[in-house]
Amino acid sequence: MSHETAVEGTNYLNNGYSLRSWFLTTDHKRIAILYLFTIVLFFFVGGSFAVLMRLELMSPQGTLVQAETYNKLFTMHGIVMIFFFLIPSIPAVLGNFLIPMMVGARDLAFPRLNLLSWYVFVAGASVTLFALVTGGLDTGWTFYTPFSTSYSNTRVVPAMVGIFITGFSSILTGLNFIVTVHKMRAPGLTWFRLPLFVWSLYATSLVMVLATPVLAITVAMVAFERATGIGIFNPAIGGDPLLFQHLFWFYSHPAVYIMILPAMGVVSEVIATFSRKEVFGYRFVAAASLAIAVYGFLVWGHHMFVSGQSVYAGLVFSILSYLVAIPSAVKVFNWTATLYKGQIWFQTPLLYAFGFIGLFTIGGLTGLFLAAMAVDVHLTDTYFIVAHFHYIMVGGAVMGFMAGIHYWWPKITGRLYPEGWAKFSALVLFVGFNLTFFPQFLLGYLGMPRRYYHYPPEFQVLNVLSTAGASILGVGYLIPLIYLLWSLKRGKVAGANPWGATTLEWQTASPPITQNFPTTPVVTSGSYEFPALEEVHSE
Amino acid sequence: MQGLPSEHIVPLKVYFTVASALFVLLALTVGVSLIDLGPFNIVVALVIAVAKMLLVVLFFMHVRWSSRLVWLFASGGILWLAILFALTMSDFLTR
Amino acid sequence: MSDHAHPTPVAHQFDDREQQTEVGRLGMWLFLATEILFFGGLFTAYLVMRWKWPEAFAVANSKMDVTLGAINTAVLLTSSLTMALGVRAAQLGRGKGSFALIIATMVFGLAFLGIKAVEYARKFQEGLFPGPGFVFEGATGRQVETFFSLYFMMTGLHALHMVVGIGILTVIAAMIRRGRFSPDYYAPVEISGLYWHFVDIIWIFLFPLLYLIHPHL
Amino acid sequence: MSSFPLLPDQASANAGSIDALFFALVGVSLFFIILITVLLFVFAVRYRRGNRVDREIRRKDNLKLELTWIIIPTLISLGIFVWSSYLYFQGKTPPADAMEIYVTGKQWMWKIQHQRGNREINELHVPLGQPVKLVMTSQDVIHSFFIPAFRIKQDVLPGRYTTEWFTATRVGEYHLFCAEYCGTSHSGMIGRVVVMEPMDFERWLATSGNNETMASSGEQLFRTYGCAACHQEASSSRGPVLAGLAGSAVKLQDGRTVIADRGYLQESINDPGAKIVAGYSPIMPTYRTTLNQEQLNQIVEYLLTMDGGVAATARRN
Ligand code: HEA
Ligand code: HEA
Ligand code: HEC
Ligand code: CUA
Ligand SMILES: [Cu+2]
Repeated sequence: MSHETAVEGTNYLNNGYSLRSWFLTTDHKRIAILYLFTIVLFFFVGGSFAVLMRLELMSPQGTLVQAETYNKLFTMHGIVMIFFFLIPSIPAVLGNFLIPMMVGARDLAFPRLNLLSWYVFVAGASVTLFALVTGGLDTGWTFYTPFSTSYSNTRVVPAMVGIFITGFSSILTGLNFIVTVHKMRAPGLTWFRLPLFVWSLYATSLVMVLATPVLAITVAMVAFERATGIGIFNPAIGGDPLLFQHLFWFYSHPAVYIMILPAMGVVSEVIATFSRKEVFGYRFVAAASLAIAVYGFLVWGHHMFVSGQSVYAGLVFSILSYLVAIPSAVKVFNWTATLYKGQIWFQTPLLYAFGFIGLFTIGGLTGLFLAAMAVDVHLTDTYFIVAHFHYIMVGGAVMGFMAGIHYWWPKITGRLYPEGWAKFSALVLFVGFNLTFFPQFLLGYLGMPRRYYHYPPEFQVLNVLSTAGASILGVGYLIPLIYLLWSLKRGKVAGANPWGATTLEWQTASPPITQNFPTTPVVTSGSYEFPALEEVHSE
Repeated sequence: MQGLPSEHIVPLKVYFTVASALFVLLALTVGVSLIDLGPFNIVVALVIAVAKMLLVVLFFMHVRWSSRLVWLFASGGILWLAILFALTMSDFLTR
Repeated sequence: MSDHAHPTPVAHQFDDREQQTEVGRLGMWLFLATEILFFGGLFTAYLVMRWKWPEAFAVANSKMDVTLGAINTAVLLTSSLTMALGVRAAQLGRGKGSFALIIATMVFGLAFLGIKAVEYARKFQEGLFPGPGFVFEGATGRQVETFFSLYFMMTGLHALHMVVGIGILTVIAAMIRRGRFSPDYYAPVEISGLYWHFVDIIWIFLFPLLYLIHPHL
Repeated sequence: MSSFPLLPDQASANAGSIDALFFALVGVSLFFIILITVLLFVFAVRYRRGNRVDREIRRKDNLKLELTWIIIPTLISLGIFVWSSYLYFQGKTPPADAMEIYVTGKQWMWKIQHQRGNREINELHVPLGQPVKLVMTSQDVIHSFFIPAFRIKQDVLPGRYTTEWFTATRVGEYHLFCAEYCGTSHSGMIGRVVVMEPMDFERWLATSGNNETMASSGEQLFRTYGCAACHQEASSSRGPVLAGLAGSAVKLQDGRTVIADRGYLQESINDPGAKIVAGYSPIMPTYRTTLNQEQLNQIVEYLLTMDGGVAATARRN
């Protein structure tokens, strides 16, 4: 059946060079590359908005841009970063590339749907971008009603349409992954032998599939209310604004786990490989992914503690928010314990993984501040929130993405990146990151509200520090862009398994052949069976 | 191979029985709506709707003869919908 | 198996036909789960609004045509029966029967849409259509308008699903005509059937919720 | 860059207890962050590749350990939850003698009405040591009334009243922010809270007022807009008697019973059809477009004070 004839040198990359061979491909690896280009583009677009915002915030009296422009900037920054960068980032790039290989399959269950999901993504992004350039959007990424439905003068309807469309790309990706993991595993690959990355993406996919449709219909309702004046969300025409918030957060809280779970999966792989040990408490870590995905649906009301939501509902959401933190804690502790008595090889991916653990822990623990209703009353809608989620999303998820890109770069491209530069930029990012966002915790506790275009002068010092940090951060993101591109031609040839990793994707060539494996692998043991100690290190 | 659950051929009689049951339930739900049961009208209407749904799902959609995974996926969507309803109403009902 | 059946090879990512069939079926079920939540947002809005304005909903209900609604429910239930029978015929390799039943299903589907169109037209004439000039007189007017907004969104989305369903069935019917299926391979027929039944189920809930609201809650 | 504070002013009775919880959370966080960071570094150095150390007894998992690090964080979390919920409910229940002040948010300003009739914009004068309850609503979109020095914040919604309360404990001027994004000048929807000695406050009330209390303005409106035409004291009137209504239980046509609080009164005027009183027909017109939010507040305030004595209450029942 499979083509044993696949000769040395034929791989998914050199299997056709025409545009058509890329844009009509159904090869999950090529689709992953298409996604990679798209989301990196959006990252820099979103990052540029952030840079403009930070520049504006250097002085208390807005000087650089108009208030309207500033409002559009943070809206577009939030939308682009969340919907067009972070949500698709690890799933659509690394997940697409790796899941079939990690389960020993030739492709995903629905290769054509996979390609469709990319086109849908591009279509949705284009419509949204169209809205952004032809007038912009100033509602904040949360689109709160009735501002968005009745008061904003910007391009709400097209933006909603764009996000509606994009949602389906997320749904298709999740659906594909779930069916693939259920039905396409190689012989012998039982659930508890799966790599933890697969577990966490499985959990992510559940969230994508079950939460995204609600966002889609909600933004559709916003668009309809705006276009036709029907009364669903605006109290002046018979609606209820909190209904919108419930529907929105029913999606958007679980969505934060769409963003973090894949990064957690990457970290599990990286920690195992670079300490040459199975992740400690494998079953607990795997189960924690599912627990996060499921509990994640029960806590959305913690975004509404001061919204006028019933105080009793608030009570329920508060305690459930504490429960959802526990599986994350389990993961952090198990990763740490994995290092114990390991053989730690300090390569860039591990450096990023350490960054992830530290920054995610800070971000997560500050989430506990916000889940405490009494404290949230003071903190909500201040820069403390901004700091909280950037610690998790930039410090956590983006660091996880960087860890993953570096870890699998040799697999994807067949080349190694320059280690020195990589470590250097990881350090720059770490420093720049903390300088950008730590001051925001202080600003938040001091009471500086978010989405403020100008602010009282006593907040200036901390804001200037934050802006300084952001420019370091910007440089930190440019360096990898340069050396990774450089490595495509000049990097050392990697070989099939440069890290001595044990999961299936490392058993095939780098870059992988089109059908992934010459013959379907047969699995006889868990994913992390490293050679016994003695072989590597005689005692 | 008859072993595959999906390959189950359902006897015609089953389909026609189910269809008749559906029509009876339809008549019933319209009929009951003409009687004033106070707050129970909506309850009865929903019970009948759920019964109709189960008939369609189990027989027309073959879930009765399908794999566990199909059961899981079919009930999963409904369970999550219940979460959406329950926690949203937990706010509105206790304000 | 009919002789003119084209052999349909198993797609390259699968090991055998059995795996391919089960994968397709699971994919559709998962998709239906997402559909439940897709409609679920509207149902939640309905739930909240009905809870807030029970009287307005009862007033609005008096504007609904129960007879047409009931007839439409019957039409749709019948289409579900013909669909199920169509799948059965395909399972048994009876191409002609299967074709006829799928066409019947589509006809019932179109009938449903036709009746729906009549209802929409009447609502339009009565000025119960959201948009400029949509004013319902009376003290509960604004809440009645909310009911009709929900009514049009819910039934509109449902009708859209019907249109998509009819489109899918057209393709399936054409494939049956070309003899693409056999007792070995009829998964597309079955999977389209799942979708059709699902759309039916949505209506099973829409009917009592939109047409049979009792004056007392 | 005159001042460079790191902590906000503490100027309300509750600020101290919120800060205490906040710093307890900081403590818990520091503990875990330091623990994790230290362990990461110690392990990374000690077990670095090539370092000859004992690597025997390598366990893949350990149920006891897992349970430990599940149970301890759970207990800590529950502790925080109980503590915080206690404070939260305290912060949600104003004392009965709290002085009520109406706040109306609108793009992009705060309008404030004191019961004694004084009005101000983007400024809130309050006396020291006296519990103050803000009764807030919005004329357009959602806003949020945020006073960092008091550690309070509450969204302000159109079509509804929400409340928050505080007791100021330090004389001075404090920031007032709109914390919910509300459009172009969201960051311009700011002002100041002035906490005064009670004596000074009295003087301020006396000099800045117009001698007309909110309730009396409301009464005037009640007459101007012809409410009395239907809501007369006579039992023959087309609408229910309103004296003594506030706070009572109203039986509705659909069988439900609701308490006539501020929200209900406002809704009855804005959306008379939403809840129909049992025994009456829905003939009352809406005043949504006729009355602006401040006038509405005044009428509601009038209805609240219109108790009409025992006789009126009896007539209602
Ligand atoms: C990837 C994104 C991500 C993730 C993973 C999280 C994770 C968490 N978030 Fe966060 N959050 C956001 C992104 C994210 N959040 C965003 C974007 C917003 C703002 C949206 C907006 O308004 O624009 C937000 C806002 C937000 C709020 C609302 C604040 C407000 O608006 O008033 C709350 C309130 O409870 C909250 C809580 C939490 C909690 C409890 C977790 C938990 O899951 C964290 C769990 C992790 C840990 C706890 C750390 C590891 C544990 C240990 C080291 C052991 C010690 C543990 C214990 C003692 C329990 N978040
Ligand atoms: C994945 C999500 C994600 C990511 C990665 C980021 C990344 C960053 N974000 Fe943001 N952010 C959000 C999600 C995200 N953000 C969301 C959801 C909001 C809320 C929006 C709302 O309120 O509606 C928000 C809001 C937000 C605010 C608050 C605005 C306000 O409330 O008024 C700020 C302010 O500092 C900010 C800053 C930054 C910075 C400095 C980065 C940096 O990490 C970015 C670094 C990247 C670059 C700098 C680009 C790359 C480099 C170049 C293009 C080279 C040129 C640049 C230089 C040399 C300097 N973000
Ligand atoms: C055309 C007659 C009419 C006018 C004018 C009128 N109302 Fe009413 N009002 C009614 C009727 C009838 C009811 C009872 C039915 C209902 O709840 O809608 C009512 C109910 C109320 C209620 C709820 C009473 C309860 O017992 O729960 C309030 C409060 C109220 N009106 C206030 C006002 C105010 C304030 C105005 C003027 C600004 C006003 N009404 C003008 C007819 C009127
Ligand atoms: Cu008002 Cu922000
Ligand atoms: Cu959340």
